Amino acid sequence: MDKLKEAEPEEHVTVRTLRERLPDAVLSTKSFRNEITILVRAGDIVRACRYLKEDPDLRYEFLSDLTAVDRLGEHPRFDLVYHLYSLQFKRRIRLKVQVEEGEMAPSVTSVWSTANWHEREVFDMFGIGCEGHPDLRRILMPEGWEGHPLRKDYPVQASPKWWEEGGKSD
Amino acid sequence: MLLSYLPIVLFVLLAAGFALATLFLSSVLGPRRPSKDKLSPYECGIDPVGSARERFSVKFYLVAMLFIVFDIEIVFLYPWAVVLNSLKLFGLVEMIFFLGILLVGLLYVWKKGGLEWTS
Amino acid sequence: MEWLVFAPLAAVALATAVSVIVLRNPIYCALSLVGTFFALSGLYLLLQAEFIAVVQVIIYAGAIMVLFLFVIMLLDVGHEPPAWLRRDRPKLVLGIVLISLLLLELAVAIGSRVSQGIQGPYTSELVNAIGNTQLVGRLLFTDFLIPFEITSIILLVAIVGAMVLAER
Amino acid sequence: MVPDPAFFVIMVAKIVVVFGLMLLSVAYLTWLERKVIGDIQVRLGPMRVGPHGLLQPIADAIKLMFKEDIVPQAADRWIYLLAPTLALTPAFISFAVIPFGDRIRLFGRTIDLVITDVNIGLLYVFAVASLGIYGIVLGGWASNNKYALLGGLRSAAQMISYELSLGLSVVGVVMLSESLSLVQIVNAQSTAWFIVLQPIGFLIFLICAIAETNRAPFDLPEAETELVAGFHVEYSSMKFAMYFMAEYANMITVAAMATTLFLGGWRGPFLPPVVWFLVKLFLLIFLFIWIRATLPRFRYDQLMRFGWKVLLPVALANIMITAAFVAMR
Amino acid sequence: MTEARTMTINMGPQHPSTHGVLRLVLELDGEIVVRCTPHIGYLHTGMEKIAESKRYQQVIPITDRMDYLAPLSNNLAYVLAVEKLLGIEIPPRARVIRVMLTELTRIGSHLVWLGTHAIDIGAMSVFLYAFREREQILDIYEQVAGARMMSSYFRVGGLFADLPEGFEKTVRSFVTTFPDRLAEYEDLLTRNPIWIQRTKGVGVIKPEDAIDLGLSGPNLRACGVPWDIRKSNPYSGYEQYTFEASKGSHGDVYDRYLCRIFEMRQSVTIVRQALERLPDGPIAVQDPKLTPPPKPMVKQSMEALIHHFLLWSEGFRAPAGEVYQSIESPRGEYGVYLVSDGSNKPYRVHFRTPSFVNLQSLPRMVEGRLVADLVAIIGSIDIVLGEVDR
Repeated sequence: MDKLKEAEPEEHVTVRTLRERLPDAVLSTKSFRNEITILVRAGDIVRACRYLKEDPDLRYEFLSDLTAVDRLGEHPRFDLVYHLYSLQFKRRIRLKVQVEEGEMAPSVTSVWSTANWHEREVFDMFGIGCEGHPDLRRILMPEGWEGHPLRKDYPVQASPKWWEEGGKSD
Repeated sequence: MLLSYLPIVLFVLLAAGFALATLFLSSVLGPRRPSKDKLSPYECGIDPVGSARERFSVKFYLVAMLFIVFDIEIVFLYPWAVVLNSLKLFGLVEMIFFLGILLVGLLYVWKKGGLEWTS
Repeated sequence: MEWLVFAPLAAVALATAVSVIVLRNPIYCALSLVGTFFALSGLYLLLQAEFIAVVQVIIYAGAIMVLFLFVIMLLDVGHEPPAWLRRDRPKLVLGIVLISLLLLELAVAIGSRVSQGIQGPYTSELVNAIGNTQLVGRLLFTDFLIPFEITSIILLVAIVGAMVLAER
Repeated sequence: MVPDPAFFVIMVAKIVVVFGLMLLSVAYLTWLERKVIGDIQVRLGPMRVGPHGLLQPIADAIKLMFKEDIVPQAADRWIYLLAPTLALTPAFISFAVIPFGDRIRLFGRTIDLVITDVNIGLLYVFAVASLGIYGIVLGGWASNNKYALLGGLRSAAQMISYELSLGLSVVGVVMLSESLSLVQIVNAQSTAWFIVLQPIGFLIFLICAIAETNRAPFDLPEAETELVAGFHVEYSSMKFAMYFMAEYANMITVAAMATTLFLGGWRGPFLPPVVWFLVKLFLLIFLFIWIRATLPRFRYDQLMRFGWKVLLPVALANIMITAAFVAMR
Repeated sequence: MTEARTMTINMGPQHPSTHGVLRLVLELDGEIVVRCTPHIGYLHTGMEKIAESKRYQQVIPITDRMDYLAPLSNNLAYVLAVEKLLGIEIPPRARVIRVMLTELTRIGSHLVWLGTHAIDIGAMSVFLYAFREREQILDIYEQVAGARMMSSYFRVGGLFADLPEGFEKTVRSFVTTFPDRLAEYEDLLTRNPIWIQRTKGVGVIKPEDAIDLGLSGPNLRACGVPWDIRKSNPYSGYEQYTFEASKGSHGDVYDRYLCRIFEMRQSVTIVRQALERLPDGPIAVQDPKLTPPPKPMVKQSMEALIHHFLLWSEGFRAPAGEVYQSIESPRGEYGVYLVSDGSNKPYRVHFRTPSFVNLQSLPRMVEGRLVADLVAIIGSIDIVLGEVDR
């Protein structure tokens, strides 16, 4: 099944420029199905994003998506995944940041307003806080909810304790 | 002359009586099963924040005050309209003065933005 | 015959007027005042003054009281009786004195039959023949022209005043 | 001078008949509106209760009668109860002075087809109309609900604003007929209907009439999509129905007024006067329904601006032009 | 006259014009919205969590229920993502059918938007007209999938079944009558002065703000940013069709309205082209590990039976890796982020739903405007709460 030719990630213009400009930020790169993933050092994500957004040759001005993946059992435990898009060059790029449980990730709300709700969702679902977020609170689950549903150790058939206690959403 | 108002009085009594009877009937016929949620004010399914009776935009007072002024003006227009045919040009000139002065007022409010409702 | 109409109207006028002062909830007071206006309107009708009667309803009940209601509703004036009624003795005394003077004046006026006034040229038969509104129009726009035009100035002042108040 | 007893009998008979017919028309106006709008929107409207849903209004009335009568806890109980009464009563009583036909001869007597003809009939109707605001404002306030309050206030501001132009729009008619009696006004239209002499007045009257009755495109007070149901959001059972009836009764009244003031009242060739009156009434009501099915809703500020900055000046200009013609004649 | 205080009022979740269970906490000064705070989550169903315990094929019906007005768009985005993960190409007939049906879906979704948007602004008849046409689209769904709304017609590797007899005729008759009907709606609205007053200059958003807020779809194009994924990063063979992306310039409610009307017309032309070129051939990849063998074969061939059994009990395994696939759904960029650990169930699925992102721009559009504008603006953003909350 897996016969497609993969692009060499290091040859991609985005990776080349980013490595040139922020050499410390890029930890590793990877390509799968011709999609480039760049693992960025957590502390550099805001810088990297701003650079990618503003560089005239890259112009990733659109943050398509921001989410997280729980890799329970690995360390660091969580991946934060950023999907960037360049309207001008019609290119997509995926950035990744890894954080350990209990750590905060830097917020990119200063770069894109749209990150606001995405980061709230990540916080709500995974319990990963974003440092510098203007309004970090739960978004989908009720305010008094315990636990973070999308963590792998959160049971699929969770006990509906919250409802039984007659909890009310604010 | 008073006699011609008698039917009006009767009509008013009939209408009001009907309204009160309806009120009474429905309160007698309808069931009564009050509950806390039923008796609380509707606010899209959420418990309301604060009271509904709070200070409100000053615009509403302005509308009401302007309304009084212009309502008085209109009331003056009716006796004038009824006799205009006999007053002839004299009446026309009189009313032009009267309305002219009030129009100045309207223009003043207009220019001052009193007739804008968004700001 | 006239008494049959007058007595209930006067009674209603008095009763509603009293309740304007007595009732605690300002909205009830305002509604009582509307009742008073209706009773007054009926009295005007009794005096063959149809036009005035209906204008009384349009202007007072239909316009001025709406403003009152707005103010009461929107400012949500408290339901408690105003403080002066409970504490401020001097004002209460002053009020009683003034009311007594007024009543005295009324009594003197009625006693000396001053209130009957002078019989004007327009008898009720004449008024009915010409038409009440027509007569008001004819007089207002000839004999009372100046007061009429002055009204417009007063109304203009009212508009400006309203605007200035609203702007503050 | 005491008139003969027959006078009282006729008077009471007229009152009862007119009131009964009003009630019936209000009920069936709801049916008519649903049917007409249904037809415009390629659907059937009520079909279940009786043939073509003809018994629907009756069923609705019975159902509403037996619904629970809720008074919200935070409401001001007495005013909450009083408000629908204050809305319904004025809606009905305007009809007392509207002539709905020529005089007829019955049992050897001449009967005027108007409940009573008073000298200030036109002003009486306006006075009554100016009271309609109480039911709405008080209902909105007494409910102690934010939506209701907003709806009630909007409604009040809208009604008083359009009342002005409504009052101004008919001054031309008064000038031409030299009377405030509605019977006289109809009589003055024996040669030409006032819609011919006062087309602008008619247009303004119609617009204001729609606004006064809170119908689309001026149905802001109840604007479902914004304020849920506006001032009557808390009302249930017959109290709700009373507001509903008031709206439809008002619709009939303003249509009757437009007919009387501008469309020659009951005047018309060939057909009996009463039929003419009803035909004109029906056409106007049909127009109201049609407009409701067609037009989007105004926004509050647009509506107020239109009332104060367009209708009011135009109505004043119309008066001055008419006055010039009358005075120069 | 003292300073007027603001009033806090809840709009929603039980409100006729918040398009579902959206709750807005409004701070009003008179009728002017001073602040608007959306509260979402009332329809949160945990779809992403559920998907982690479902086999790849089993996730498809879940996606239907996200944007329940455009179920096939959701299906498409998901199956494209899985196919990308597997690295397979589907046969041309399936691709054309997918395009045809997603474009019909777009029309259907826009029709619901048009109807509800119009009734929010008080034009009630348009609502019923639009639903009359949408009914025909639901009939088409029913023909192909048996279900009127939750069709789950697209499958990994192709389609659920081939087109039924008479399908082409139904679609052809729809695309011939629909443009005239659309013109009728436009007669009622496009040049209606009240409609224009209610929508022009309302809810304006600048292109740079729109990009910053992640707006996509007609909402973004109405600001003058001509980004249409069908054009910029074609999928399912969109590059072979001639059509235009909608474009506005003012970024107000009226332009968003025009954009969607324009898109409905373009969708009709795409459906026409798809009908013209519909090739014969299989409707799914011929790989028994991925797509079930035909039913008669299962009854005769042992091998087919085993494949069938395995597919239904175990599903298929996908190579470890991660992909992101986005499509131009009726509401904007609908993206599926799929992480595989090599098993038969997705390790993590994330749906980048356009409504969720677009809704975030609401406060910026309404603050300082009237409540009535708020209603018009919500309608114009065209959100589906099922998709916002997932």
